[in-house]
Parts: sequence; C-alpha cells; structure tokens
Amino acid sequence: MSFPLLTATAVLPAIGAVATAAVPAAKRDAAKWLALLVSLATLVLAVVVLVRFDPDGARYQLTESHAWIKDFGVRYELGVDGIGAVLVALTALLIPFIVLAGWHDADPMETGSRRWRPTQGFFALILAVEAMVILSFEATDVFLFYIFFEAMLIPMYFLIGGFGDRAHEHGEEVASTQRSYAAVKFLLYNLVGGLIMLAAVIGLYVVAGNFSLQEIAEARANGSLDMATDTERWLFLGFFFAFAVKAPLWPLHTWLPNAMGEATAPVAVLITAVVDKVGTFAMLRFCLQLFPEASKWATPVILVLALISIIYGALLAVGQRDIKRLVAYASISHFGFIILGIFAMTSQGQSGATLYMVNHGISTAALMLVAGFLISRRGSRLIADYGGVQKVAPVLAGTFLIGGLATLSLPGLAPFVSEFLVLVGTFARYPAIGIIATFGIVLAALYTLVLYQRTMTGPVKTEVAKMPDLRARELVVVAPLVVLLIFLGVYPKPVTDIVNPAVQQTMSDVQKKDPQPEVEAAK
Amino acid sequence: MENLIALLIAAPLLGAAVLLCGGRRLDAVGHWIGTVLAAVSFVIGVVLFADLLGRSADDRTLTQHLWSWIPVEGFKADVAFQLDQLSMTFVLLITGVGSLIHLYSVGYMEHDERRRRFFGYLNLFLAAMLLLVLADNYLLLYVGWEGVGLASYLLIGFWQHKPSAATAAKKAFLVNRVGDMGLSIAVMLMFTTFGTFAFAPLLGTQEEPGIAGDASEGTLTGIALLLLLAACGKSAQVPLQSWLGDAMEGPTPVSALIHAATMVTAGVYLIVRSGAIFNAAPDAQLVVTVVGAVTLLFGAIVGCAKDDIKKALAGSTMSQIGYMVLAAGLGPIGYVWAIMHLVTHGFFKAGLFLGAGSVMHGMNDEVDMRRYGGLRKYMPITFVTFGLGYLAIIGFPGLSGFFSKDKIIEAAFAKGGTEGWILGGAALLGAAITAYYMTRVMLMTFFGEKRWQPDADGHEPHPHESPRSMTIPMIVLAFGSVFAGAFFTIGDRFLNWLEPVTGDDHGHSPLSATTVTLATMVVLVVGVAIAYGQYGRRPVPVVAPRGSMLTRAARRDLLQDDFNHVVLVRGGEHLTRSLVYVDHTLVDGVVNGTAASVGGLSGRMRRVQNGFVRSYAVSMFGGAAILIAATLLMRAV
Amino acid sequence: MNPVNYLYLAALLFTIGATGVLIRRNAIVVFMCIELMLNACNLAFVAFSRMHGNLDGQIIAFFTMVVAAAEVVVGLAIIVSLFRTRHSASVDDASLMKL
Amino acid sequence: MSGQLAAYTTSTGEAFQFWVLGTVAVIGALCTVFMKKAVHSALCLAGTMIVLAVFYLANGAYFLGIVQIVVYTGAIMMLFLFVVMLVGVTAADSLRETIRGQRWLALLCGLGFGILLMGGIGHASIKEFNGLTQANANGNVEGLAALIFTKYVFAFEITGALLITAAVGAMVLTHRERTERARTQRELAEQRVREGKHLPPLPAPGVYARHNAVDIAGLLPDGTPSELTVNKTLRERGQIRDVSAEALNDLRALEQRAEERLERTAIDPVNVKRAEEASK
Repeated sequence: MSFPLLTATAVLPAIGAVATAAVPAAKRDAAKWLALLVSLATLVLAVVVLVRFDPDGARYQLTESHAWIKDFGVRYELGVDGIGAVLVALTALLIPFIVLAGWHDADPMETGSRRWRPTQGFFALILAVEAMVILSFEATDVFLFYIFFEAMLIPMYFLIGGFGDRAHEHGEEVASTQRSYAAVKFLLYNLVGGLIMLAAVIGLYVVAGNFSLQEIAEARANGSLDMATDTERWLFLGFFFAFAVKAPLWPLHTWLPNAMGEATAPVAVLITAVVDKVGTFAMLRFCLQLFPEASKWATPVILVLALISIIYGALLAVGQRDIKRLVAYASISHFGFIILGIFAMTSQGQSGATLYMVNHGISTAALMLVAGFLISRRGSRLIADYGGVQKVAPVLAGTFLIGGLATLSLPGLAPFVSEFLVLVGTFARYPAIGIIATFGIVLAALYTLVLYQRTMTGPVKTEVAKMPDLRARELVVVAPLVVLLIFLGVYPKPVTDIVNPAVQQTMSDVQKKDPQPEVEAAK
Repeated sequence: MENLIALLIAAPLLGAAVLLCGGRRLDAVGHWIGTVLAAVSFVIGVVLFADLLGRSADDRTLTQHLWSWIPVEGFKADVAFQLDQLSMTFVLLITGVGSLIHLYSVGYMEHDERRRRFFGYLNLFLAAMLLLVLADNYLLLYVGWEGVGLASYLLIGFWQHKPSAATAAKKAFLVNRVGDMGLSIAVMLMFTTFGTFAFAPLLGTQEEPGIAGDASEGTLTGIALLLLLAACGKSAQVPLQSWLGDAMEGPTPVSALIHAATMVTAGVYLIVRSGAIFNAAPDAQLVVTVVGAVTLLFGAIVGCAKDDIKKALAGSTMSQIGYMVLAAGLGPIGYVWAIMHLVTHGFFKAGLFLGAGSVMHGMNDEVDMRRYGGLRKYMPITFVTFGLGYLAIIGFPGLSGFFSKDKIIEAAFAKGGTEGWILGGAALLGAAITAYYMTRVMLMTFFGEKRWQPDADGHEPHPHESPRSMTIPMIVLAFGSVFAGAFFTIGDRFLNWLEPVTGDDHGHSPLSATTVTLATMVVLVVGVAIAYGQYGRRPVPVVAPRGSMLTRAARRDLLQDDFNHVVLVRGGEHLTRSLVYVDHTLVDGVVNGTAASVGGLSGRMRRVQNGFVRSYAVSMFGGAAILIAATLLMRAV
Repeated sequence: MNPVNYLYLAALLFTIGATGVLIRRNAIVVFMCIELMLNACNLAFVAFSRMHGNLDGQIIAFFTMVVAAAEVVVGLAIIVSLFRTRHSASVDDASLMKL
Repeated sequence: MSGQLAAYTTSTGEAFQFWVLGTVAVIGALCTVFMKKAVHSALCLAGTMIVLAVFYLANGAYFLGIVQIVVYTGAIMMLFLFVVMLVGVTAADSLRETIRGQRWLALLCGLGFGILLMGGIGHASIKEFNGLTQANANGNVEGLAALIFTKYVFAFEITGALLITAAVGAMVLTHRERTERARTQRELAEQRVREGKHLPPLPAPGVYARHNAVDIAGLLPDGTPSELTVNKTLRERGQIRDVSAEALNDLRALEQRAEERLERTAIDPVNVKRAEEASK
C-alpha cells in the first residue's frame, strides 16, 4: 500500500480549510498566511503527481481504490490520466495566486458599513473549493465524481454571494442584492444541471450495475456491455447537460456574467479558470468514454452550439460596459473553443482543447486579476470610468495588455498554441465550422483592444490621476503568470507530452481516426 | 555557421526584454543598448552573408533546428530557421535599415521621456520581423507575422495619450488581424491538404519541387488566395489598405522602418516565398496582379491629394508596394524584380520618411505641407537627401528606382496578352502619377516661399538642420537610393543571387526593353511637368482649395474609411447592442420566466390547502367515488 | 319484493349521510351524519346476513354498533372541550391546518 | 313467524312495510342533514334509527333490532341531545356556505357516489337467497352468542378494551384539572372590590306585567335592556329576549286611552297611529 498521493492532494487543502476556518477571528493575517502555505504545499504535491506520472505508462496511474458503499457498488476510486494530472496541476497552481490576489478582499469593511466579512471564511472556502475540484479531477468512480461535482457548488455559492468588490458604484445595498441574485442564479443553474445528471448517473447504474468508470469503459469497449441506442443517448444527454451548464455552453451561459461580474476578481478567476474546467474535463472523460456512440451522434449539434458560443460570446464581450462582464463573455467564447476541440474528435482538436483549458486558466487569471487590481484602485467596474491609466501606472497597463494579448491568443503566448490546435483539428474534419470559428480571433482582437484603448490610453482621467502602480504583492501575483504564458507559448512540449497519450486513448474510445491529408490519401 | 541564425533574432529580442523589463534605471542608456543590439544583429547578418557568398549558388541554404514546438499526434511544428538568399536579402535590409533608424531615433526621440520603451518596441519589431523572414515553416512565420503586427500596434500607438494614435493603432491591428485570419486558415488548409506546412517539403527547391504541386488546383488557388488576403492585410493592399494612412500617427522613425521599408513588404515576401504554390495556381496569380495594379493606382491617387507630408508618403508607399505585388503576381518573371524594388524602395522610401521626420523635427512637428515651403535654405542636408530619394522614387535614370521599377513595367508587359497590356499600362500610368505627386511634395516642401505661421501655442517655428545622429542615417540611405539599383542590375548581380530561390523566366515582351524605358521617361517627364505647372509656377495656397470630386475623395482615402465606418463599425455596433439586449431579455428571460411561472403555479396550488376539514373531506369522498368507479370499470371490462 | 332493495336503501342513506358530513358545519350534526352512515352500513350487513343465511353479518353489525358507541363518546367529548375553549361547535373554526 | 320472515320471496306485508318505512327513513335522513337546528336533526335521526330497528327485526336480526332501539336510540342519541343542550338547543348554524363551491362539490360527489353504489349493487349478481331459517333455528340470540363467544371472541374482548379506553378518553378530554384551590367567598368578594365592578350582587332579570322569565333582560332607567340581568349561560348562547319595546308601547297605549277618556283635544296623530298599532 503505497502513499495515497492523490488523496493527499485533496485532503491537504481540505484540512487546510478547516484549520483556516478555525483560526480565531482576531488573528486575521494568520488565517491568510495559513491558507497561502497550504495552497503552496498542495502545489508541491501536485508537482510531485506530475513528476510521478509516466506518460507512456498505464492510462490511469497513482490509482487508489477502496470499497465505500457496498450495496450500490460505489467505490472510492482515484486515478489520473494525462489530462487529469495536468488539470490538477493547473488548479493547484492557480489557487496560491487567487489567495494572494484576494489578500485584502475579505478584510472587514471600513467602519460604518453594516456588513461584516469573515476573512477566515473567505480563505477556508477557497481551499474547500480547491479540494473538491481536485477530487473531481481525480475521481474515476462516477458516483464519487458526481458528489464533488455537486458539492463544490456550496462553497462557490457563499464565495459569490458573500464577498463583493470593496466599492461599488451603486452603493452597498444594491451591490449585495445583485450579489445574492448572481449567487442564487449560479446555484440554481448548476443544481438543475446536477439533478439531471444525477438521474443519468442512476440510469447508468441501472444499466451497467456499478459506477466504476474504468470497468464500464472497458465493458463498453469490449462489447460485453451494450446499451440500447436510445438509452445511451438519454444518458449522454443527462451527463452532457450538466457539463454544458458548468462549462458554460450557449444558451446555458447566462449565469456566468452575473457570477463573474458580482464576485471579487479572485473568485471570478476561481469560477472561470478552475471550477468551470470541471465541466469541459468531464465532457472529455465521461461523455466520450462512457457514451462514444451517443457522443458521435450528438456531435453536429454540439459543434454548432460551440460555434455560436464562440461568435456570440465575443460579440457580447464587445458590447459590454463592465470590465468583469466583458472578461466573462470572453470566457464564454473561449469555452466554445474548448468544446469545439473536444467534439471535433481529432487528436489535434482534443490535445488543443486540453491545452486550452490550461492556457485559458492562466490567461484569464492574468487578465482578470489585473483587472481586479485596477477595479480595487478606482472602485468601479465600468470601462467608461477609466482612461489614460497607462500614463500613471505603466506596469499595471503593461501586464493588463499582456493578459489581453493572451486572451486574443497572440502567437508566442500560450493560448495561441491551443487555439490553433483546436482550429486545425476542427478544420481537418469540418472545414466550414473551422473557418467560421476563425472569425472569433478577429472579434477577440476587437474586444481586447477596445477594452485596452478605453481604459489604458487616451488623456488621463482625473479620478485615475493619483492611481498607484502595481504593488509588490500584486507583482508577485502577476509576474509568474506572465512568465508562464510566454514559456508555454514557446515551449508547450512538457504539457503536450503528458496530454497526448491520454488523448490517443480517448480517440480510440470513440473509435475515430484522424483524417488523412489529401495528398497522401491521393498517393 | 548555422547557429548564428538564432543569434540574429536573439540579439534584438534580448534588447527588447532588457529594455521593457529593465525599468527606469535604464532610461539613461536604454536607447544605446537598443541601437547596439540592432547593430550586432546587422553584423551577424553580414557575417552570414559573407558565408553564403562563399558557398556555391545551389547550397546557399542554411537551416537551424532549435526545438520541437508543438508536438501533437500527426501535427508537427518546430522552432527552426531557414536562411536562404531570399531571407538573407531581407535580413540585411531589416537589420541594416533598422540599425540606421535606431540611430536616427536616438536623436529624434531625444525629448521623449519614454524613449527607453520606444527602443524596446523597436527591438521587439526587429526580432519579430527577423523571425518572420527566417522561419522555416508557415506557423512560425505566422508568429513573426503577428509579432510585427504587435510591434506596429505598440509603435503606432506609442503616443497613447493622443486618442487618434490609440485608435489608429487599434485599427491597424484589427485590419491586420483580418489578414492574419487568412494566413491561419491557409495554414490549416495546408495541414489538411499536405499534412505539413514546413517550407522544405512543401515548396522544395528549383531542382526538386516540393509536394505543393500534387494538390488539386482548386485547393492551391484557395491557399494562394488566402495567402494573398494575409499579404493584403500586412502590405496595405486594396481592400485592406485603410490602416496605413492612419498608421502615420506613430513617430516618424516608425513610419520609416515599419510602414515603409520592412513590415509592409512582408506581404511581398510571403507571396514570393510561396512562389511554388502561386505558380501552380494561375487564377490566384491573376488576382494578385490585379490587386497590385489597383493598389498602385489607388495609392498614387491618394498620395496626390494629401497635404500631410507623411500621409502623402504613405500613399506612395502603398502604391510602390502595389508595384511589388504586381510583379510578384507575374510569377517567376517578376519575383526577382519585386524583391529588388522592395530593397531599393526600402532605401529611398526610408530616406524620404527620415527626411520628412527631419523636416517635422525642425518645424515643431508640423505636418501640413501647405505650411512648409522654401525649406531648402534652412535644412540643406535634409533637402539633398530627400531630393535624391525623390529622384530615386520617380525613377530618374541611373538611380535605383529607375532600374527596379523599369524592370517591373517591362515584366508587366511581358505577361503577354491583353492583361499584359492592361497591367503594363497601369504600371506606366502609376509611374506618371508617382512623378506627379512626388514632385508636388518636393515643391511644396522645399521650394516656393515660406508659408509657416505661429502654431496654436503662438511660437514661430525656427526651421533648423537636425542633429548628426539623424542626418547620418539619411545620408547613408541616400547613398543606397542612388547606387543600389545600378549595383544590383549591372551584371545581373541581384538576378543571379536570387534566381536559385525564385527561379527565373524571361517572358517575351511585346515591347523591347528600350521602348519601355522610353515610355517610362516620357510619362515621368509629363508627370513632373504637370506638377511643376501646378505647384512650381504659382504660389501654393495655405488653405487647401476645395478641389475636384476626385481630389476630395482622394483626401478621404477614396472613401474607403467612410465605407468601413458605415458598414462595419456602425453595423457592428448595432449588432452587438441588439445582441446584448437579446441576451438579457430572451436567453436570460426564458430562464427567469420559467422560475417565475413555477413560483406562481405553486402559489396557486397553495390556495387549495385552505385548512377547512370539510374541503379535505370532499376530496377524500371524491377520491373514494373515483376508486369505486375504477373498480366497477375494471369489473366491467 | 326482493330484499336487495334493503341494500339500495342502505346505499341511499349512506350517501345522504356522507353529503351531510360535507355540507354541515355544526360538529354535532356532522357526527349525527356519521352515525347515519354507520347505520346504513349496519342495515346492509343485516340484509347480507339474511341473504347468505348466516349470522356473521349481524355480528359485524353488532361490532359496528359497539365501535360507533365508543367513537361517539370520544367524539362528543372532543366537541365539548372544543366548545369550551372557543365557544363554537363549527368545524370551520378549526382550520388551523392552514399555514 | 321467523320461518316465513326468512322466506325466499318476502311477503307483501314486508314489501308494504319496506316501502312505507323506507320513505320515512329517507325523509328522516334528509331532515337530519338539512334541519337548521341541531335538536331537530337529532330527533329526525332518532326517527330514522327506529325505522332501521324495525328493518332489522324484519330481516330476522331480532337481537340487533332491540339493541338498535335500546343502545342507539336510547343511549347514543340521548347523549347527542345532552351535548346539544350543552352547546345550546337553539344554537342554529346558518346553512349559508362559507367555503366557495363546497356545497356544489359536496352534492356532486354525493350524487356520483350514490349512483355508483346503486350501480354497483345492481351490477353485483346476488343469486342465492337463503333465509336465516336454520341459522336462527334455535334462537337468534343463541346463534349470535355462539358466534361471539367462539369465532369472534377475540374481537369481542378487544371491543371491550376499546370501550374502556373510549370511556377513559372521554373523561380525560372533558375533565378540567383544577390548578389552584377554589377561592373562598371572601377572596371572591375582595377581588370584586379590587376590580371595582358589581360590588352588589347582579341585578335580577326583568319582571314585567306580562313577561316574567330568566331570559328577559331588565331595563335600565333609560329603557335599554341590561345584559347583566340575564344568566351567564343564556348570555353566551345569545338567548336574551328583549321585551322592553312592548312594555313601552303598552305604556303609551295606556296614556292614550286615558287621554281619549278625558277628551283631550290636541291629539298627536303620530301618537294615534302608534296607539293603534300598539293596541293590535
């Protein structure tokens, strides 16, 4: 019985959450430091996972398996394939930055405000989310996955509803009502998705007789478990709906702008860069593995929806007046790309999609956190309230620009690699869709540059004239992200090497071959 | 030797990194760091050039493989470089002109407190441009392609506090992005067609052609047209030319380096580099030539109407690149001359821009030529260098422009058939107009009586010669613009140098070379004469006359911006606004509507529970009745 | 005459009683209606026992009476205490089931 | 007699009896439901039950018939009446429906239910019809006893338990626990003084020339009736008769007649009219 590494990666933040919550109210900073240390320790563990993971080894590695609920054959089964390992690493990587960026977000409001903000709670919740997300990346038991997939809604709900921006243009009252609206919306959307998925999970149990992903997938592969076509399609839809809500896919996306708009920037990053990834990841792992036929059956519709997400999200981002909502719609557009890559069912597309999850996490984190710093300085989320920041705070503007360029996937930065892979992968099978999706990059340039121009350039607005540049803490947050963006942009090999085998596995699950080049085909 | 290639790029890249991350402590020396590193890159280029010359003509191709960039199943993109004669030419042009302009900027940007960042951006541009011309596959080329776009975005918008500059920068980037879209789709198409997008297997060499030819002509035409779209974006060809005029918002050295000498010619590089593909797609080639012809006239006409000296020069740049594209579209006949014109143009146009910059430098950044006049007395060096550049561009016999442009016109006629006549005619007409507007610029700026007045702040400009750091580059470039053409042409040096890459093909021209030359001379004289008649003999009005319809249209870039504004900008705004509305009311409304209806329904259901025992009793009784009925029915059936 | 008529009569009485339960508000009257229903049942039982020619039906009727007696005792006690507390014997007043 | 009662086809006498008494029973039942006053309902119900008793006898259930009369009509109905008295004989609940649609629903259900029952009975095939001849061979009571104490003995015992429970339950429900000791006369008096009301004993009911009953309120000096003079229970039931108006009218009539006799000319027409209607 070797050391349960995967369990450790999840248990550590969980314990950390409890401990942080237990810190006495007076020792606020102690709680912060504790949370930071725990998240860093988790990062170390995640790196160990990456190192111990052998790309050419078995599909699922570092597996653990214990009986849990014998009556229903529910087992506590963990294991990571390349995709899971990378995403665990991404999560563990982003949390420290989120904690650090949210250092003061949960400080008690200045005297006179009635709202008391429990600092300990804030950081404890973040760690709790980390634990659950990591577990849902590691769980290879459908039921186990479902539990954490749902459970992470609770801390997220409190994070969104409980902590907003320090200053708000409409005053605290309006802010809190909008916040609770956003939080409830987030909860309801995801709960509905989750319930439908629960039905599908039970259905799967009825059909398959157990919850183990590996066993079911094997049985599907060697044909010992054959579902009726309709059954498979219904189950697939049940799962996919939940993931599409989480992902979020048009037209199930409307909760995201509210949630990201009202939550503080770090929490917004937590939502879009960490939690939502579970949705796309689960599409790749569960939908494709468990229901290959149904996935192929649903592909055309899903691709069209993804396409709509890309264009629609980008267009709405152009139309936004609120920085955070703009980033939210941009994310919707990017999730469209990810889903496109997954369901294009080519190795480029799926590798690209996985890579995209990582890169989108980093780039959005960079952009959103800098935006958060900007907002915390001026106390407004409206683009119109800024102007000429570049002159007073060049470093802030510079990092903001880099984040923006990453969002428009400029070659040389990480997102370009993944986006191009997705596009190539899609184009290889569905040229028309690939071409239309490419329009997304023009729109991306449009909303990013418009945002940058309106906030950073032009004559200096009086409100921002005194704006200080990035502080040390904030630089510590941003600089590593920027470095990562550039590094993964020019040398993504480390990630792709881990991802590729897993993608090949998935491709073989859905029994799809990459289309061959015309010329070779001709020869 | 190969390992030096990476250094070419590394040097300016290092410079960019140091200068941009260095912080204020580098403000004092930043500009020199930048200039030195650019020069270093130039030196390395020269060394490599020497090395290539030392080799036999057919193995003048160096390659360097750094690392595997995107390794994915069935998809292979490497960070690897290929240095052949074509790239070499560009390397020398870029680093050479680039270094000079760095030097020039030292003086020009002296009073700008953000000079360090300016040099950082310049170095970034050099690195990206070198990457563009050195990449050994289309995807890496794409990186450089967008990299130069970024650099140009940063440099056009360098004076960000000016909204016009910021807007111009954004416009340039967006229009380029449209072109880039073409390039990326082209790469995808290559990948799906050939399974690779690396130059070597795809394009091959003159001896053994690559697999590019194996694909169906339709596919190749598609790829070629997409590449052309990319080229149009980067090289400001119709219909994507609208950004170049606004790009003049940037500092003048930028206009000289990026928007005259190097970046805007990337499109030509792309087409010539992809010659193997274009040769196999004659339809696409025809389109290329048409685009070139249209643009060269378009640019020339715009150039005639502008009173802003830099915008006039921008128009001329557009038009000159039109020549190159036209030549490139002619196939192997024209490739060499396209590149040669590109190089010579690099010299004289950069020189002209630097001259313009020097003029503005002396005139408190006044750009309106109607407020110049008689400057030759005040800034003689500028006058001479600018004049030489002027003679070069209008194709004055013996100067570089004469050789390169003449060849292109010749080649255009040599295309043969009616399109040969049409293209050649267009080229000739272009030459005439070029002579006209350049003469106009020359006269309005340096001749006539002085027309400048106190500017808004009320202090009279005191035109003076620019400092040494600015004049030296101008002089060097003037030398280039005088002698380069002759040097290249005599003994077909340039032809022999490039021929292994581009291939060569002397079409059979319906007109003899001399006829063409004579014709060129004639139109040249005509153009100059008309211009002199208009601007030399009678004084130039300080306020621009209303002018003819064409003039007014030309002042507005032939209404292209208005078209964009109405169709794209307005339309886009409406689209996004309506979409935002839809998202809020429809997509969101459906959801909220369901929630509301559920709530209302449950509220109504709640009424049924009125708490009165008797109504519960009624329901029980009714239930019993129904049960009995059910049982009876069961019995009955 | 066919003794089945007794059954019809019983059914009729039962229905009337049930309707009364639903219509009247006075708890006492409601109780009376319930008694009426019980009696209707008894009549049916007796008629059945006559038809089948054994006494079981009568036994059941007998038990019904006993139970009815017990029920009346308790029920009336409840009514009295209700009346004591809220000075009314209307079943509608006891509508605390409504939230 | 029993033999012929339990014959296959019942005698015409029984038929006649059935039709007459059946009608009576139904009418009684209807009255039970629709009478305004609880007392009347109770009486009607008693009537129905007696009719049913007769039917029992007619059906050869002699024991039950007697029990029906003795236990039901004798005991239970009396219990009912007792409670009715307690709650108020005349406490009539208006038949006006308060719950919307309740009445129609009820009638509908009742109608449907009845029809269904009838249909069911008609539908049921009741072929064999063997009377109670040999069942009642040696006495109906003996027969029942035999069954009760052999076959149904457990049920019988249980009913006993049930009855006891019911009795206890009823006592518990109605019994009012006295939490503090009863207050003495003195304490009551002191309390009254403290509250400062009715120091003297309550006034007697009104005593008039024609009326003299506990439910008639006495008049205050200004002629309005005083509730205090009426017994508390009656007050709660709202059974206070007010005859003050009559008394006053009589008085006026008297004066008027006196005037006529003394031939007072000034006759107030109003008074005249009053007098006339009073004299009627």
